[in-house]
Amino acid sequence: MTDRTADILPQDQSLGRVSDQLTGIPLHFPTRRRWWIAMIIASALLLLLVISTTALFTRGVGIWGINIPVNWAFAIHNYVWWLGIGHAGTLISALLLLTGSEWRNSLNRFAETMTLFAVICAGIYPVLHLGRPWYLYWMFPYPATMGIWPQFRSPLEWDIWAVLTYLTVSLAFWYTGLIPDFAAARDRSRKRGWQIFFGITSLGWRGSAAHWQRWQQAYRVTAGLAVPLVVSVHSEVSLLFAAGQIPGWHSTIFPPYFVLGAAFSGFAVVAIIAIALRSLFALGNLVTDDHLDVLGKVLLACGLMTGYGYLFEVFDALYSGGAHEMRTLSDRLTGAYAWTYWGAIAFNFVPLQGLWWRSVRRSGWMLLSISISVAIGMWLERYMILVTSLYRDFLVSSWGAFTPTFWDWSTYLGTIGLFLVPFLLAIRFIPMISIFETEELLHKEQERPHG
Amino acid sequence: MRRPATKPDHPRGPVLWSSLEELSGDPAFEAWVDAEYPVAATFGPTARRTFLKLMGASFALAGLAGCEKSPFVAALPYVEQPQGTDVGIPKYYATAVTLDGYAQPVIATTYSGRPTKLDGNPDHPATQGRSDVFMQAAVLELYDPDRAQAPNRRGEPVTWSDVQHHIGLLRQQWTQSQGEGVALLLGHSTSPTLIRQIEALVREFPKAQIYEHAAVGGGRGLDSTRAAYGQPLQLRPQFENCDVVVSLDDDFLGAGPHQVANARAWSAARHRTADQPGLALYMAEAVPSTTGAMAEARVAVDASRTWLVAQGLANSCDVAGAAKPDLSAKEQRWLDRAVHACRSARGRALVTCSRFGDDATASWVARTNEALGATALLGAAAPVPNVANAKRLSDLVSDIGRGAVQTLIIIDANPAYTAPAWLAFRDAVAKVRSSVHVGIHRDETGALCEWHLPLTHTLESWSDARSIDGTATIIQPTIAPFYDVRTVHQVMALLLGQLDPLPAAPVRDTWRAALGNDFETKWTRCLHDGYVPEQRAAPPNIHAAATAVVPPPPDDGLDIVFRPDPTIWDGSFANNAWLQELPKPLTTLTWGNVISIGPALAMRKDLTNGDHVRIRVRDRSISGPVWVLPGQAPNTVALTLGYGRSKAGRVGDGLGYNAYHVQPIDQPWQTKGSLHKLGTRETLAVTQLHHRMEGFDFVREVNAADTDHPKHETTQPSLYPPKPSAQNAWGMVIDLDACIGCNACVAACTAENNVPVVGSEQVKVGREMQWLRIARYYTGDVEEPRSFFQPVPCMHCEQAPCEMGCPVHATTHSPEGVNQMVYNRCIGTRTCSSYCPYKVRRFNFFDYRPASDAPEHAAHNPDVTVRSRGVMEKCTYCTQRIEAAHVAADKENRPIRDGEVVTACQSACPTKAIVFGDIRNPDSEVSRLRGDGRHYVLLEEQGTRPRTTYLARWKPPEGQG
Amino acid sequence: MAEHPFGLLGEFATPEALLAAARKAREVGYRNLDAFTPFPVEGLAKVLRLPTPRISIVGLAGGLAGAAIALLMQLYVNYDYPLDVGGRPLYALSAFAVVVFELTILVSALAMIIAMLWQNGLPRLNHPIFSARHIARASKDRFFLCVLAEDAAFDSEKTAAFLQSAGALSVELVSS
Amino acid sequence: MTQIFSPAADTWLRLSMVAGVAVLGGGLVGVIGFAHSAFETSTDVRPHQPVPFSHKHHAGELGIDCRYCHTGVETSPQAGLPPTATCMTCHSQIWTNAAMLEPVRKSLADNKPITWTRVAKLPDYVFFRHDIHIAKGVGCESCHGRIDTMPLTYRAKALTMEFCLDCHRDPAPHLRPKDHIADMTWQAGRDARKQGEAIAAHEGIRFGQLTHCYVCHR
Repeated sequence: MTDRTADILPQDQSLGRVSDQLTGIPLHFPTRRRWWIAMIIASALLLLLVISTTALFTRGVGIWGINIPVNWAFAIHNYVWWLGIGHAGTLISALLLLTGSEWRNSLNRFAETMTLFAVICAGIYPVLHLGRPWYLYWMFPYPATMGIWPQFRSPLEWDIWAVLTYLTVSLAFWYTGLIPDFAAARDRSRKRGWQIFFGITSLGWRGSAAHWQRWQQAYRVTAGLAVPLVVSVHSEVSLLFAAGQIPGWHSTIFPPYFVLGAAFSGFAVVAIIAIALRSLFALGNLVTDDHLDVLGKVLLACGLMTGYGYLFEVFDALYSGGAHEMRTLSDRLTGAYAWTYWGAIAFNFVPLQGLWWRSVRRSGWMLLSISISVAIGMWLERYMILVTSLYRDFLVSSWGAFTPTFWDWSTYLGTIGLFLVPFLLAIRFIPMISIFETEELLHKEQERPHG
Repeated sequence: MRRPATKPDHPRGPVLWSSLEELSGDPAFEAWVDAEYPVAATFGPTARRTFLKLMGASFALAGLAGCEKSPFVAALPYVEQPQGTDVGIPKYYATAVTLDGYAQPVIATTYSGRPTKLDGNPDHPATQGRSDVFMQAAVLELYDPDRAQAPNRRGEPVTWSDVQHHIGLLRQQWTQSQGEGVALLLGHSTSPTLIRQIEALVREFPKAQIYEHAAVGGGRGLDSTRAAYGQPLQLRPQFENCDVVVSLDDDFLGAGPHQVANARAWSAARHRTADQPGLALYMAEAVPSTTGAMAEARVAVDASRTWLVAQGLANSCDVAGAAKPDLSAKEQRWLDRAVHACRSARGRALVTCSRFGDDATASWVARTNEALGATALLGAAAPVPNVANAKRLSDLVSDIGRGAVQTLIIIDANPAYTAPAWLAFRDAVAKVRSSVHVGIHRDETGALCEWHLPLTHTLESWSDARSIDGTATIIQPTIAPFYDVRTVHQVMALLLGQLDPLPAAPVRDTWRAALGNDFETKWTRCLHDGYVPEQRAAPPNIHAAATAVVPPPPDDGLDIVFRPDPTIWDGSFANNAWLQELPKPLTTLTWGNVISIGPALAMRKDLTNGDHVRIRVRDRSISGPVWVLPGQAPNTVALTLGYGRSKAGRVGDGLGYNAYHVQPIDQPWQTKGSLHKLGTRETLAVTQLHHRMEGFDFVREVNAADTDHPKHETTQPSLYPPKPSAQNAWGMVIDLDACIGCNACVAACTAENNVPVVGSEQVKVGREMQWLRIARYYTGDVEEPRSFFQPVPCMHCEQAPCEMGCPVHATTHSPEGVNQMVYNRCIGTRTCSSYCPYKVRRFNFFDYRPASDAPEHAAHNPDVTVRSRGVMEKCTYCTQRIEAAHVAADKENRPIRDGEVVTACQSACPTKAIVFGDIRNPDSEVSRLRGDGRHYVLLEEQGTRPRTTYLARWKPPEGQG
Repeated sequence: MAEHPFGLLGEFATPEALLAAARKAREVGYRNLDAFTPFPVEGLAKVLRLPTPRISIVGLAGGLAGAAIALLMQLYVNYDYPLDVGGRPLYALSAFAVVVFELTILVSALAMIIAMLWQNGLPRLNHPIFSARHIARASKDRFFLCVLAEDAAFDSEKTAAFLQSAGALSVELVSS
Repeated sequence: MTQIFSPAADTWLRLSMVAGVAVLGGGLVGVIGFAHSAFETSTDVRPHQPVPFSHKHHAGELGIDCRYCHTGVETSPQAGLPPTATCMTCHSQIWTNAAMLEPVRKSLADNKPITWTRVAKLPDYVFFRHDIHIAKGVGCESCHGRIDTMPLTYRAKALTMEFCLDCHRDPAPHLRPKDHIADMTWQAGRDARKQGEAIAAHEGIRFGQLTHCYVCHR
């Protein structure tokens, strides 16, 4: 990829202009009107979440469509979906930082931001889906008067630790990356309020050589840790299913299958946001068609690997030959919820094939629509994995069905609000593209010809 | 806690009554009750007093208040502690509840004078400790808040003294008119005391008329025997002495007063081993039944053709005058097998027919049995003593029409609902000057009549009744009356001019005469045992009438048959939520009734489950949802009685359709009619959506060959180190060859473990709560399927996937191998249920507890936590009984004896299909069965090592099935 | 002229200019140097002879600590109240590995970032350098070399002259 | 450019950071401590009683055996509160018109119970049985404390699950000979464990089987 970086940023721009342009977004916010419209919609969704949650806590999880046998549905499958989306950020910034893929520099900041809020959306679901959420704290080890402790063999217990770790580390990583840019914003700002805000958030960063040296080491090693973390988190989520004996869950392919799926949906959403931001803030000079091109390729690669997961799942069932595995497979392909399976395939892999063409990859609208379709496809996939496995497991006498209720949907839409509101605030108040890294890259590129 | 199995020897009766008296006299817990039970305040003075009686001082309302700071609550001791009441220790009383007027002997478990659980009375000859769903659910009816709570006139509450006054006036008129114009309409009753009182009444007022109307049972049940033998007879087939039984549409294992006795006898005879065949059952039926499900060979025959098969049977058994009817190949093949079996088992082969069947069938069967020399096996006896020569409801209506009735007194019957619509009974009542309804509910009839006099529930009553085998059974109260009500005998006494006798008096009078000298001792004995030993009258010698009855040529149309509902019977249990939510054996339907049709008819009319159809019989019609029942005859439509009630109460109103509306007077059980598809449909509240076994071997079938070598203990290889077991290792074995899917175990479990009722909407979305489900499967052709029942409680896996999933240690394993579920630790992640391969866990999606002021709380077992919202629950092997046994044993420093711990489902099972015990004790019954050749493990390949295992069903011998 | 100067600040247009100036400064004998740049400039640390930081060591320590905490915690709770869970082993290391892994990373990462801030003396909102006139551009497009006052060879005039000669766009005396 | 912050700002920022950490950590410790506190376990209150009944006087000074009033304790899950009649067995003879006994006489007169306040109360989902504990050599004092020294009864031991487990895990040191069950002053002595083990062996206590959930929860 490094060879392409030669022309990933147009060179006819000075460091100063870049800095002013990027710090300008929070300091002299350009598109207030569109921002407010978005904000109002987002807040409405967030309000819907508040209402749904109130209803949930007052009446109980019965307001959802869940039952025995399908006692996990929307809550868990949206949890997995959001967490999946929350994977791209850290992957982009950490993995690509280590591999020195410089095209990341224009994307990593909002990718990480997106990660944070996606993980928060994911994180609330395990709480909401509890029958008695007010006893959540029983999942943490503390010296209780009951003398009883959490049960560390449970994948659910693992998840709590995994998600919290992931959230904390992502937050720390994101903030570390932000410090120098806060400093930049501080130095550009003229209003007292901005100065104080950025002055504190930048912790008094002065860009001294020694600072940079320590900062770089910390940042890189943290990135090194973040990568296995990303992989581990979604592997654990997959164990939440694979650890059970339910046909359609009890499979060794699950961890990689889930991680790839996660990256797939994550990159899709990164692409969506990248395209949206660049058109919103006229950042064409920084988020270039080349960026889209690379994103398209990554998306295609992840998609194909996820597709392999699908194939292997089928193979797994056929190879095991277990009567129940086969039964579940046929239920997935032809059963009452076959639409989720074929829907997932259609949305995930059919439009995806367009990405084989450079022109498609480089056209914002094309990539946007493909990415949206992928996000939907992955949502359907999680639905499929949850419901088609549970609604018909071993004993025929316990077969059931699942129909989402209004509250299932409202809670889901609500979490989209929970994602958008803080994200919109972030793009309003925080430099959404890493200033110093862009400058660093730009400088490198300007040097390269004569150096 | 002592179970009925180990009843104390000291006479129980007297202790009981005295203690209750004292409890009742004791206002100790008024204040406490006010705090706990605001509803008490709403009762009338008497009702309130009796409500207080109901509540024990120690009555703990277990719940999941949470583990927060435990508050300082009021504690109310007695003022004077009644003798022999040790707070918190249950007492057991032998009494009975009734079904169709027949006694169902029970042992009632009471806590502080509060009955919470009924089990069969092991000493009683008729049932020998087994029970059925009605027996198990009766206790809830006691606490039904919709019961009539005080007498009332035209909807206005009145006092019993008003009633006495009114009856006084009536009696004055009667004495002049010798009872002219007095009509007494009774439900079916076998109570010697009631009969005595009625005879007394007739003696006093000779012109008074006595009528009987029972919707399902009663005298009408004997009509067919009149045709077949020229005299009304009570037939009690002695299945225990049979090798072959050919049943023509006779669902003798199905719900009803006869079920327990028949199931016991059948299972005794059925018991098959590798070398002894056991009873073989051949069933020809129009509507699939539990009996048909247990048959060796079964054939679907339309109701109107049953008599032809009977004739064919007679013909093959060389009955004089039995022409060979033309039968279908299918019917013929079945017939040949049946006949062959009968021939080879002469003297021990019996043919039975349904009491709902037509006379032709009955008479052919009677003569066939004579030819087979099986008459003795019929166990024919004079009808259980009954109100002598009572007239029919139709007579009553016509008498009213003639203006011959001024005063109508209806006791314990609900004709306004159960009378066939053509009788126009409601209009008739309107013509009567003064009408009185005496019953436990102010039901359709009660609302129709001028007066309503509320009755005590059986568990509050002094009374008596005869069990199905004629044994006189004493009914003694387990609790002082709950509301301002009287026993039926007290009401009769009023009519006889005795003012307010003690509740016990009429019954004692009856038996003082019968028991003769040394009454008190004998009486105490009877109360303790629960029945009166009498010598039986010699069986009448009977001869089948030689004249073959030929039914009128059938007019065209579909056969419409009427059947009582398997869980709410004729509708009298409609307001019992436990029974409403109990899945019907073959459809697993709850909270309603369906119009069941065969697959062929469904195909013809393009119908699927839930489609609405209209059934037209003559000039009347009803509509309801259909259910396609595999194995139902192609031209037969089955309607179930008991639904479509309007005044049953909050639970039972407005459910299902009312089949009485199209039940003809002349053809009450089987008629002709038509079916039209309506185009609308509804989702039915069924607990099992899919019934075909899909080629899996959940229910296994074996034949002698498979079972030669006794199976070794099943152990799948495991990565985990073996865990040391405690002294006891609990396990359960369920014999699928004995299970008749009667649901008694489910009902018993509900009663024992405070299992909540969730209502039809929740059942529809798949949230029923019963800890134990009876999985019902069929295999093969939908026209002629083989049906199977499989009770599925928690398997208590030794390597339980569920436990591994719980993040908070809410479900763990006890050293005795019980999979423990701790409600108060559960935070409701539902991981356990997701991981459970058997899906036997149940979740409180909402707060399913009765309202805090609901009297139903009194039915709760104080030894079991009442679960709140958001927690998982499941079968615990009745751990409260295990722990009680431990305490009992530990106190005496001895190990627990085999059979000392009896789970609720086990004790209820009429066929002893469920055996529970210690699998570490090689001599225990359960260990023996685990060694049996038929023993197998459900989903063994999952390696969960369940403690609950099964005995496979026997394959029908070659050439059959 | 400030009483107690913090140092002299030379402003350069490009990283290369800064590097050149820094090298010169070393050659003429300045030791206490610092630089302020909008982004990390390759080789600057080497030129200024900054000690290699110890962040990664802290990270390692944190990781080990995290792992130890997690493992001991899980072993202890099962020792304190041993309950039979689905016949699984009491000390199921394979199952405990997950949480061990998570805590390793969590503690390690947090340790490093805290260490980074600590060693950089952050947060520090008020610093002499902020009073320099052009320093704001150090976060934009200018590269500053600072000769600290405590340097033995520091002399406001000479040093200023030196920086000028090194090609500084501007030279400023920063007072502390 | 000019300084945005005064030197003091740094001090404040760092102080507030330290404070934040302290508050978080302290809060956690505080909450957990509170759950164990005497307030939360209600071991610090002497609830008001209609009659100021003194166990100190009756059980201590007069030496009336616990079982004289709490009759159910050996046979039933519940020890049972004495009916008014029991009080009157003595108080019909002595202190017949003591003012403080008025509620008792009234209770007997109009057959209304005395509304005591329950002191030892377990949650509804805990199924404790007195009889088996007495039978196996757990003395009254082990859970109720030195009742014989309480002028007004209070909850001597925090009846938490921890408290129960402590003994269920290792009963031996808490057991006592049958004839000292109700003895408040009995001391195990130095060889408590040896003695206890002897009793446990004799009573056939099922060691290791007393800590699984269904022993107390159903």
